[in-house]
Order: sequence, then structure tokens, then C-alpha cells
Amino acid sequence: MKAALLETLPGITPFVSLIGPDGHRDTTGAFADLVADIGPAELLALYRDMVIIRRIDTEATALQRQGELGLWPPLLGQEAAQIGSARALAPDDFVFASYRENGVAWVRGVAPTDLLVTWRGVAQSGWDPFIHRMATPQVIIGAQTLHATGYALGMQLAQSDSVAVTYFGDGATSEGDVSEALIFAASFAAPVVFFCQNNHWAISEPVRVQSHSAIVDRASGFGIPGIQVDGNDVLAVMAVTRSAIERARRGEGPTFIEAVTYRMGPHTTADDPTRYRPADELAEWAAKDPLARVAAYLRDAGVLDAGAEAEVTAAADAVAAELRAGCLAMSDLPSDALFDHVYAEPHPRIDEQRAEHEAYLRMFS
Amino acid sequence: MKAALLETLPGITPFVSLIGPDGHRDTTGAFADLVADIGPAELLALYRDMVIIRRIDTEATALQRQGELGLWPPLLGQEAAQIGSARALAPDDFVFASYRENGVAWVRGVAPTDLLVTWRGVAQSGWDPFIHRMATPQVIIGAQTLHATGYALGMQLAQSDSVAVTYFGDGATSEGDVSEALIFAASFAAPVVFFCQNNHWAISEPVRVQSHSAIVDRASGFGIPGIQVDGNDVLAVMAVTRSAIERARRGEGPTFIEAVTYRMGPHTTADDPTRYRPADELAEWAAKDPLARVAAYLRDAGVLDAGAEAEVTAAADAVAAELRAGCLAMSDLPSDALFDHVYAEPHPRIDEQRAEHEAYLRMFS
Amino acid sequence: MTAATLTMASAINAGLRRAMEDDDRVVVMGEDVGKLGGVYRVTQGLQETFGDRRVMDTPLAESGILGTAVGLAFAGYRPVCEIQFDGFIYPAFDQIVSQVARMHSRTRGAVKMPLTIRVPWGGGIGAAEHHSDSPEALFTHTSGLRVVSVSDPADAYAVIREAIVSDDPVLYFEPKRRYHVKGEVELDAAPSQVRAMDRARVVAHGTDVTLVAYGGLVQTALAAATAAQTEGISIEVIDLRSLSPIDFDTVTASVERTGRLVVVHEASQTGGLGAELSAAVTERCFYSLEHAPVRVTGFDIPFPPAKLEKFHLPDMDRILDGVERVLDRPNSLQDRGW
Amino acid sequence: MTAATLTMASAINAGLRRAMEDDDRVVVMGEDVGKLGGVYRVTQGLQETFGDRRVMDTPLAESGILGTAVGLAFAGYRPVCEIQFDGFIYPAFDQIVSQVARMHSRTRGAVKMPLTIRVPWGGGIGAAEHHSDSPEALFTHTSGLRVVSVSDPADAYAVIREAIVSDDPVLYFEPKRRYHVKGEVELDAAPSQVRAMDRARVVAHGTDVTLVAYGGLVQTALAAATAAQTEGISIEVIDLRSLSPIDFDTVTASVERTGRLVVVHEASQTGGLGAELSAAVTERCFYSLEHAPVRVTGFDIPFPPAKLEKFHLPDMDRILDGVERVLDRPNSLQDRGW
Ligand SMILES: Cc1ncc(C[n+]2csc(CCOP(=O)(O)OP(=O)(O)O)c2C)c(N)n1
Ligand SMILES: Cc1ncc(C[n+]2csc(CCOP(=O)(O)OP(=O)(O)O)c2C)c(N)n1
Ligand SMILES: [Mg+2]
Ligand SMILES: [Mg+2]
Repeated sequence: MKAALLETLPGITPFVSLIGPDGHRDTTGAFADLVADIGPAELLALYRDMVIIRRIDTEATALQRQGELGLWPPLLGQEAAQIGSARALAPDDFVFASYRENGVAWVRGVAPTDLLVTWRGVAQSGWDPFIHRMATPQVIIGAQTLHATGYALGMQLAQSDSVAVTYFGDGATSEGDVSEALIFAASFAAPVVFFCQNNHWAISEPVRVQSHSAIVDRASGFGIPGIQVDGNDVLAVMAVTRSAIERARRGEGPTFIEAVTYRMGPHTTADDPTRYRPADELAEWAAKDPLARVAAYLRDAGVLDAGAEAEVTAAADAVAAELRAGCLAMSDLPSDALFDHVYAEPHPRIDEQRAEHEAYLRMFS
Repeated sequence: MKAALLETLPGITPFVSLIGPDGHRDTTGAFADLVADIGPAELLALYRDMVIIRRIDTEATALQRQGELGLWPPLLGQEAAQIGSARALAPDDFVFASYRENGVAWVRGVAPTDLLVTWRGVAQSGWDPFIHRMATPQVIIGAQTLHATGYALGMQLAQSDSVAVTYFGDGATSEGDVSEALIFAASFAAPVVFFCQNNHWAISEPVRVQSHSAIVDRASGFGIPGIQVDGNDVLAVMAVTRSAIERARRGEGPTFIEAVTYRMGPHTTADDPTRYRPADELAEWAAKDPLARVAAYLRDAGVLDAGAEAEVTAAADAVAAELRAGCLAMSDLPSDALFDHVYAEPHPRIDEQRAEHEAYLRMFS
Repeated sequence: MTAATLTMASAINAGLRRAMEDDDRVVVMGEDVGKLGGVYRVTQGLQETFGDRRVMDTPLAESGILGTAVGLAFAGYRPVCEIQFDGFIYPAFDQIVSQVARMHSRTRGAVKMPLTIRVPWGGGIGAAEHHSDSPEALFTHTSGLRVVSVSDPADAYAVIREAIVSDDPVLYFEPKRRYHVKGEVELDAAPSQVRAMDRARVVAHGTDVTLVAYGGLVQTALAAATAAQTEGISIEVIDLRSLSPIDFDTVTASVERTGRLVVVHEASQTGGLGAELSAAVTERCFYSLEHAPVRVTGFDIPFPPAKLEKFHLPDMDRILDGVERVLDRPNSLQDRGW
Repeated sequence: MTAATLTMASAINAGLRRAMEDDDRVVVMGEDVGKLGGVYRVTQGLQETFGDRRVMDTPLAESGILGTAVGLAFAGYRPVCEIQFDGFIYPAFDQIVSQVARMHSRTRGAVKMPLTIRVPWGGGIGAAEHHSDSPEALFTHTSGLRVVSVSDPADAYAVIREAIVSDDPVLYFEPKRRYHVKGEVELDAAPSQVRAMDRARVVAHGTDVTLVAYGGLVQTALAAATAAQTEGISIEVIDLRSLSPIDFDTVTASVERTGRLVVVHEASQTGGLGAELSAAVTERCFYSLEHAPVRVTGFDIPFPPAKLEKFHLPDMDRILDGVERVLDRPNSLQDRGW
């Protein structure tokens, strides 16, 4: 039945929405059925996730302003897209994301402090991809979509249940690698979900520079079902992601999800969006805030009273405090870490240069 | 009205056909109207073109077998796709093709012998792109589609009427460059026509390796109108190409044409298709031969009598004789041509190495 | 001759503006080059002046940028492409080495490729992964391309204009760490007709050692020369400027006097530009050399994380250690076999 | 130990087959590698034996091939990717230099990239444009990659198996002009555990000149050595085999005896492997050198059309001219300044 749902998709691109900005929840229809198990308590947990990652984002931004981080890519506004999708995955699925998916990393169990390793410049990555079943941030736009597709080919070959999920942006859809990933995925019917967060901007370029038609339409062109979902609706995002994951698990191949959302903040802390972004656009999207609508629903449902609100805030503050403490406690690697892991096996030039470096340091000691 | 025709296309992919394998001509409908001016006399001229390029192909293949050419990429079976499209262009339009478009080059006025320069290994290219308004053969699959798009951006900027037309294969559609070309063309509404000859094979790979759905569907995914045409029907190909060219000239942007045809010969003279291609497939397509159906129509129409047939054959033989003579008369470039044109402006290393080479040769004289 | 004090970023911006005024076939294209004016503001204000078709914000695809630039060159334009950061040039590698570099020779001179490819370049700014690469040697090994580097505002202004008027494709490397350094720039000079772009420049005269640097390390080399002076070592510093072709006349004239060569660059040592300089100078000056040419470079590792880059990038002390080495004075490697 | 006489192409095929039998994590992927068995038949018969998922005909996209291979490595596989011809590796350049080469260091050793990238390589076969490139120096300058070359069937068989068991990514360059040369191959040997892949090999002993070659030119170098003998010149020929890392122990041991080095390769001279060899050997053996190392290489031009390649590619006579040069005997360049 879910299958049927998606089989009908190529060409057509429904816009899936379950909780509107007003907090009203739509419980009818195929997608609503996919999240029938998500009651007020479960929604409160999703809300909690969103509050926490927004708080992580605020704290990390502050740490950058204070000179503790070199850079930070905020996810402000994209909480529902990231939490709704990540909470739809099984532990054994594998995520290949870009640099902005800190909310996804949170769900995958990455310690908040480990998120900062890259941006503090201590190391290029902060966690073991195999422990969290999530690759570390990919800076080369679009490259990770091919990695996810290849991983999915491997799972198919190994007859594993694991599904690959790749996150990328609206801008990324222009990179040849993303089209090639869709082509390989379609050719091999690989178990991979393409999750595009269309946050309307690629640094200073509005999405229309990349495409005049809906991003989701790309999918059908490659023979892949595409769904467009309200990316600020955590429940709708979870529903479409579940359907795509299940479809992949059933061996029916790749699905493309366009989560329509908005980058409320700057591209990174180095960016000044006022140079290119109309102020009213921001206001328009503020009204569609992904957290506010769930809070409204939860208040109506009576599960988000003052006590619960306080508990969530306290939890977020605790994570933020842990984040800050962890950041300040982080120590640099010794300089000869330069030569570690360049190769997995012995390499004479690396040994030679390590020795040169040590001899050089000895001159000063 | 033509406009209307194409405006309706995104998503939908009609299969345009005007002269079927039986030689019956359909004179009704929008596409038929686009070639109403092509009467028996004009069709005879198109037939003549097809006979001549098939003859060029046979002769060049023979020259390769005789060791006069290093390689030759036959177009056998694709005559209608190439002649029908090329004859739809204005002299001022500009073609960016791959290595197999010898029929297009013939129409652009390239001397048959000049087609052989590349394959005899005398030089990397055999003509001046600006004289024939056609770039020389592109070996890197798909790269030329971006060149065509960029050229079209230039024509748009210069407010010129000239349209860019790029030829590429079914396999090429998998290269990132081709997707990027479609994305750039759509983003800037560039006056470029994407002419894909789906000849069902990329060397040994059947088209389904590249795509499980119709190649033409790619276009709508990028927001570009796509038309699928019987690539073995010279008249239908001319009609759809005219409509796409006119659309571009009117400033309405790019169009994608999938000409469904078949590579009757080997990939190149170095290839042995019996290793991978089912024999019945060849038979099936032989029945759809692009020349036979036009000959049948012309005989019915009474313009292809024995005399006319003899004239066409004589013309083709004359071209073949010229081709062979020109090939055998072709002389190699002097060895210091190695250093010509590497740079447009003076370059000390080139001068130095040219001098070294000359000094070296002097040792033997 | 009006002169102005400009940062290197503003000097390049002024050069681009001037080139666009001088020739309306010059177009600027890349990611975020329009309204934003580039992440380093190098194209700031150009779109306001010249419009969004001569200053194009392109889709996010580097191969697309270079490939369409090739087509624009066919159409008679002179595209100036910005690659947003050094580490993002690789997706365009095929179009650069197989198309841009070969089109002129492929067509036996019929089709010129007067592209300028601007690359914010190198480390020293504490950036994230892929934002500090030094890929110049990949392009100096590619025939058909010219490769230039700049190190100060005056040079940046003069060279960008010469690169744009060049009928050959030019990779123009801009050391990010120098973007905000100010200097005097003569604004009215016409683009050099004497191929000044191809010449190296002696930026400090000396007699004991020839020290060749380029881009972001020229200043570091000058600082090393000054420091060495206090120890009585006289270093001649050469800013190589053009990386392809290399101005061997200037380099060998110096080495023939000093007998000692030190080459410094940020890029990894193996196969870096230092290898070509060392090999070619040894071929040309073997009997003048008192010591093997010394290379002081980045290590053979991917560019390290920000906190470690200071150990990877040659600094004044590492350059001075190389100078000691070429002079057979006490140095970090003296007890190594070679 | 069963031995067989095989062409180099069949030897690589046998090595691939053996590697796939030994380890079912080994998968082969590329364009036309399945039913056709590759345009040079190097993967012939593998799909019949191992099926179309372990021997994958991929869509026509090199970046896609390498990028999905990275994902397969994440999934625990050991992909062997075929790039159909040398000139078609550039579209995959970004995935190779930014992903394959850096993933292990990026993840601090967590993620290994045991890829083998097979590249039919070089000129001498009268091919069309883009079918005769020698891009090895682009990869030897890229940290994180290993680069090997083979020159005969026995070596090709041994090295392909070692490359596949290596936990590092390996570019495996196959000289096309040698595909059909036959030789004895020992088939039962287990893949070397002693990193034999990293070692250069002295293929002819000599005392006057060290001649370093690799890949398609090893045979040409041996022919030159034989010819030189008749003139009383004793040449030591080294097959470099591993291009990254370079086995300097073997090279310098020879140069310390001969005092003279000639390096030959097909690739353009500027920034080619000869530059690194010349620079590094000069650093390591300066006081043993009687003459500057000499480079005999392709010119700094795009690979020429078939009819002209014989003038571009080093042949026996050009190598001998280089030998004369390094011996200060009459040679083509004697009246040039250097
Ligand atoms: C290959 C490559 N080109 C350019 C960049 C520079 N860059 C970093 S982020 C970005 C915009 C990405 O936009 P989008 O894909 O929409 O993701 P978002 O930042 O909106 O999450 C660009 C151009 C890059 N990192 N990699
Ligand atoms: C970038 C690149 N990769 C691989 C090749 C090798 N190659 C030459 S033709 C070809 C198949 C092309 O198929 P298609 O695009 O359908 O064109 P056709 O040959 O059928 O006309 C391949 C893989 C190439 N020339 N360029
Ligand atoms: Mg975005
Ligand atoms: Mg084809």
C-alpha cells in the first residue's frame, strides 16, 4: 500500500504536509497512516530533539563568535527536516551527509562536542563513521551522494537490510556527481534515499539559479520516484522518509525526497545574508517555524505544559553547557599527527618527513 | 502554434513519426505542417544526402581495413537522424558534435577528405570550426554539450539569432557534464538544442545500463521540453529539429530531442559487436532502415526512377572516389608541427624544445 | 598615472573592472560572484555596473562553469571564471586539461581559449578541509595552460589585466592570506605589452643564496632574508610570479652568482614546483652549484586541519633552516645521510 | 608453482581472477568490463564466472565509477575500477584526489580505501586524441595515493594482486603498447607480503650510467643499454615500478656507483616524474654526481596525432643521445649553453 503510494510518483510530485504552521494535525491519508504510531508523547520527543539541536546551533554560533571555532554552519530553520528524517532511520542504516546535518548527527548519537572537532580545526573529522553509521561531514558539494549510492550497491550485493541515506542541498543538485548518483542508483535499483534539503539558498544564490522547475522533478527524469514534503513539518518528513526507507528495504530501489525548508541563518558564521537576501522572505518563513507549530500542537494536546517546557529547556541547556565545556577542554593534536593515517600501510616518504619534522623540532628544544 | 506544440511538452513525450518503414507519409498534424514545404523533390535531395554519407561510411571503413586509417566510427543506421537534423539548421547556427557525426559534417560543407584527417592520425582535427560553423569531433564523451551551452549563452548575450546544436549519444547522458549542460541551459534559457542519438548502444552497453526509463524523460526533470522522434525517419527528425531551432530562436530556451535510432555497425572499426549484441536485434532494425523507407516513398511518388537512382549512386561513387584519392594523397605534417599552436602566444619552453628537436634531427642529417 | 592604496582583493577587483571597461567581450562567471561579489568580495560591484549577463551567478557546478566558458570563447568572449576555493577546482579538471588546454592545438590554431581562471589559493587562514590546497603543479604539468601567481596588490592588478588580454588560457592564483594586505597600485597603466606577466622579479638582492618563492610565501621569504642579514647571510629573493612558463633566465642568472638555491612552496614536496625548479636549475647551472638545491615545502600529506597548518606551512624559521642547509651550516638535517 | 606463458593483458586478467577467487570482497567495475571484457579484454570472462554484480558494467560516468567505489569501500568491499583509457580519468579526478586519497586521513584511520584503479596507459599505439596520455605525475603529487606501473606479464600479475590486497588506494598503470607482449608468469605465488610492489628493480647491471625507466619504456631502455654496450658504454637499467612511493634506495645505490643519471618517460617534461627523480637524487647524491641528471621525455605539448607520436615519444636513439649527454660525449645539445 505504501508501495502503491510511491509507484505512482514518477512524474507526479505531491506536496506532503501533516502539521501546518497553525499546529493542526491531519490524520487522514496514506502518509498520515505511516506515522499513526507517533502520538503526543512521541511528538514531544521529536520536539525535544528539535529544541536541543537548535540550542546546539545557538551555542556553537556563540562559540564561533567568541573565537573558539573557526567556522560554524547553522541549521536554524531546518530542524524538522533533519530530525524527522533521521528519526525514520533504523540503527543499521548508513548516512552520508554534507556539513550542515548536525541535527542528523545528534540523532545518530554523535556526542555534541565531537561535532565541533572539524570546525575548531583540531581534526578533519570528529567521529568514527562505523560507530554512528554516519560518514563525517562532506565539504565537496554533492560528492557524498555517490558514496551513498556505492554503499547501497554494497548492501545489495551483501543482501543486507541496511539502507543508505544521503543528505544534500538545493545547490548540490547542480553538481554532476549528484546526477551521476541518481543515474547509478536507478541503473542498479540501489537501496538509497536521496534527501534534498531545499533551503532556498546556496550561499547567495537563490534556488532558481539551479532550477526554474521544482527540484523534486529531477527524480522522475532519472526514473526515480520523487516526493516533495513540507520540510518544516517534522511529522510529514518522518512519514515520507519512512516510506522511502521501507521501499528501499523492500528492494524497490531509490527514492528522492525534496524537503522544502528554509535557511533562517547565514550560510555559515562567515556569511552576511543581508547582502543578498530580502528581509520579508525571512519574515515569511519565520511564520512557518518548524518548532512553533509542533509546540502549538503539543500545547493543544496538553502534553507541553509549563513543566514539560521547562524540562525540555533544561535538557537543551545541559547539552549546550556540555558542548561549551567540551569545546574549551578540547586539546590540539601533537604536531606529528600531521603524518598519521595519510596511508594505512608503511610509506617511506612519510617516515622520512616525520623524522625531518622531529629533527627540526629538536633544534628548538 | 509551433510554440504551443512544445510548451505542452514537459512531462509528456510524444513519439514523432512521419514516414514509417513502409514508406507511407503522414501529412496531418502539427509536425507534418512543419515540413509541408518538403515535397518529393526536396525529399529526393535528403535521400541523396543519406546515400552519399552511407557511401562515405562504407569507403572510410574500407580505407581503415586497408590500413589507410587508424580507426573509423561508422554511422550506419543513423543517416536519417543526422541528415534530418542537420538540414534543419540555418548556416549561421553552430554545431558541437561527438566523433560519429560525419553526416552532419557533410551537411555543414566539410570536405569528405577533411573528415579523415583525424582518423588517419595526421592531425587532431580536419577543418576550421568557424568556416563550417561546426566544432571538430569531440572525443571526451559529453564535454561538447557544455561548449554548446556556453556558445548559446554568448549568442544570447550578443543578441544574435544563431542557435547552438549539440549531438551526443545515449551513453553520454550519464556523464555529469551532460546533466550540467542541461542545468545551465535551463537556468539561462539558452538557445541550444540537445540532440541525442539514442542508437541503443554505448560500445557494449545497452541503453538500459544508462537508464531504465526513456532518455527523453531526462529533459523534463531539468525543466526542459523533450521530444522523442523516430530517428530513422528523416522527415520527422527534420520537423522536430526545426521546431526546436525555431523555439530557441524565439528566445524560448533549450529543447531536448531524443532521436530513437540504431547503430547498425560496430562501435568503431576496432569493435566486434558479435561479442555482445543479439543478432535478431540487428535484423529487427534492418527492417526499419532509414534509406529504404524514403526510397519506397520516392518510388511511389515517381521521382526515384531508375535514372534518378543511377544519378544518386553515381554521385555517391564520385564522392567515395574523391574521398579515397584525398586520403591517399594526404601527406603527414613535418615533425616540428609538434610545437605549433600549443600556445597562441610566445612560450620559451616550446621554443627551447623545438630547438632541441631540430638539433636532434640535425644529428642524423 | 593615478595611484591608490588598495588591498590585494580590491586591486584584483579594480583590474577586473578596468578589463571589463576596456573590452566588452570580457565576462565574469562563477558561484556567488554576482550580488554577493564573491566570498572574498573580489567581484564586488561588478554586477551592478555590468549587469547580470556579463557577471553571471552560475549554477553550482565547476565543470559546467569551465565547459560553458569554453563555449563562450568559441563565441568570441573572454571569460573570467572564479573557482570559489582552490579545493573546488578538481570537478572542473577534465574541462581544463582536456578542453581549455588543448582546444587551440587541437584546432591547429583556429580556436583560441582566452580564459582566465581565478583561484583563491593556499593556506594560512585556518580554513576548513578543501579550502587551503595548492594545486598549481597539476596545471604547470599540463601543456597549453599558462599559470601565474600574485603576491601583492600592484602585481595582482597588473597581472589580472595581462591574463585577461592573453589569448592563451591563464590560471591566476590568488593567495588568500594576502587578500587584505594593502599596497600602492598604479591604476592607469595599460596592460603590459611586453609579456611582463611571464617574468620573475628579484624582490631582494643578495649574494650568498638564491631563495625562490611565489604567492603567499614571498613575504615570508623576504622576512627570512631580513633575518638572515643579521647573521651576515645575504639572500637574493626571487618572486617567481609566472609558474608556467618559468622565467629561468632570471633564476639561473641569480644562481650562477650565488651557487646556492632554496625553493619554497606550500604544496607537497613530491612533484611540486620545487622539483621542476631544482631539476631544471641543476641542468642549467650544474657547474655553478655549491650544494644541491634545497626544497622547503609542505609535507607529502593532505592539507592538515587548521590547528596544525602552522607546522605544515613553511615559515621563516623553516626557510632559514633550509638556508643553513644549502650553506652547509648547522641545520636540522645535518646528521642525515644527505 | 605452475607457470604459464601469457600476454600482459592475460596476466592481469589472471591476477584479477585469482584475486576474486581469494577474496569475495573484490569487485570489478567500469565501462564495458562485463560482457565485452573490456576494450583490451583484460576483464574477459570474469563476469561469466563471478556474475554481473561482482563484475559491473557501469553507466558511462567516471566520477560515478570512482564515487560509488568509495561507497563500496565503506561497505567493506575492495573495488577494482577500470578507467577505459588514460585520457578519461580526468572526469574522476575530484573523487580520486578529494575523496579516495583523503578519506583515510580525514577519518583518522577509521575508513580504509582499498581501491585499485586500473588505467590503460600511454602512447605508442597510434591512437586517437585522449587515448595516449601519461597522467601519472598528477597522482604522484597527490598524497594518500600509491601509484604503480608494470612493464611485463610476470610483474603485471604479481603487482595487480598486491595492489588489490593493499589497504591503500593504488593507481595501477598498464602500458597499452605492452599488452600483447608474452612472458612467463608464475601463477601460484601468493601475493607478496614484503611490499615487493614498492621496490624498483635493476633489470640490467652496468657501471657507467644509471638509466631509470618505467612502464612502456623499460624495454626501450634495455634496448638502448644493449646498443650502448657495442660502444663500450655500460648502462644500469632500473625499472622504477612504484612511482609513489619511489624506491630511492635502489636508485641512489646505483647512482652512487655510476655518478650519472638519465630518466626517461613519455609524459611531458615539465613537472613530470623525471623532475622529482632528478631533484631527489641530486639532494641525496650531490657529491657523487659527475653530471646533472638528464631527462629524456615527451615534449611539453598535448599528446600529438598518431602520425607524429614517434617524434614525441622517447625511442632508443633519443635515450642514447641522453646517455651521451650525461657522459659529456658528442650529443645533440652539446652546443647549447647547458
Ligand atoms: C565542489 C564545491 N564547490 C563549491 C563549494 C563552495 N560551497 C560551499 S557550500 C556552497 C553552497 C551549497 O548550497 P546547498 O547545496 O544548497 O547547501 P546548503 O549550504 O544550502 O545547505 C558552496 C557553493 C564546495 N564546498 N564544493
Ligand atoms: C569521458 C570518456 N569516457 C569514456 C570514453 C570511451 N568511449 C568512447 S565512445 C563510448 C561510448 C559512447 O556511447 P554513446 O554516448 O551512446 O555514443 P555512440 O558511440 O553510441 O555514438 C565510450 C565509453 C570516452 N571517449 N570519454
Ligand atoms: Mg541550500
Ligand atoms: Mg549510443
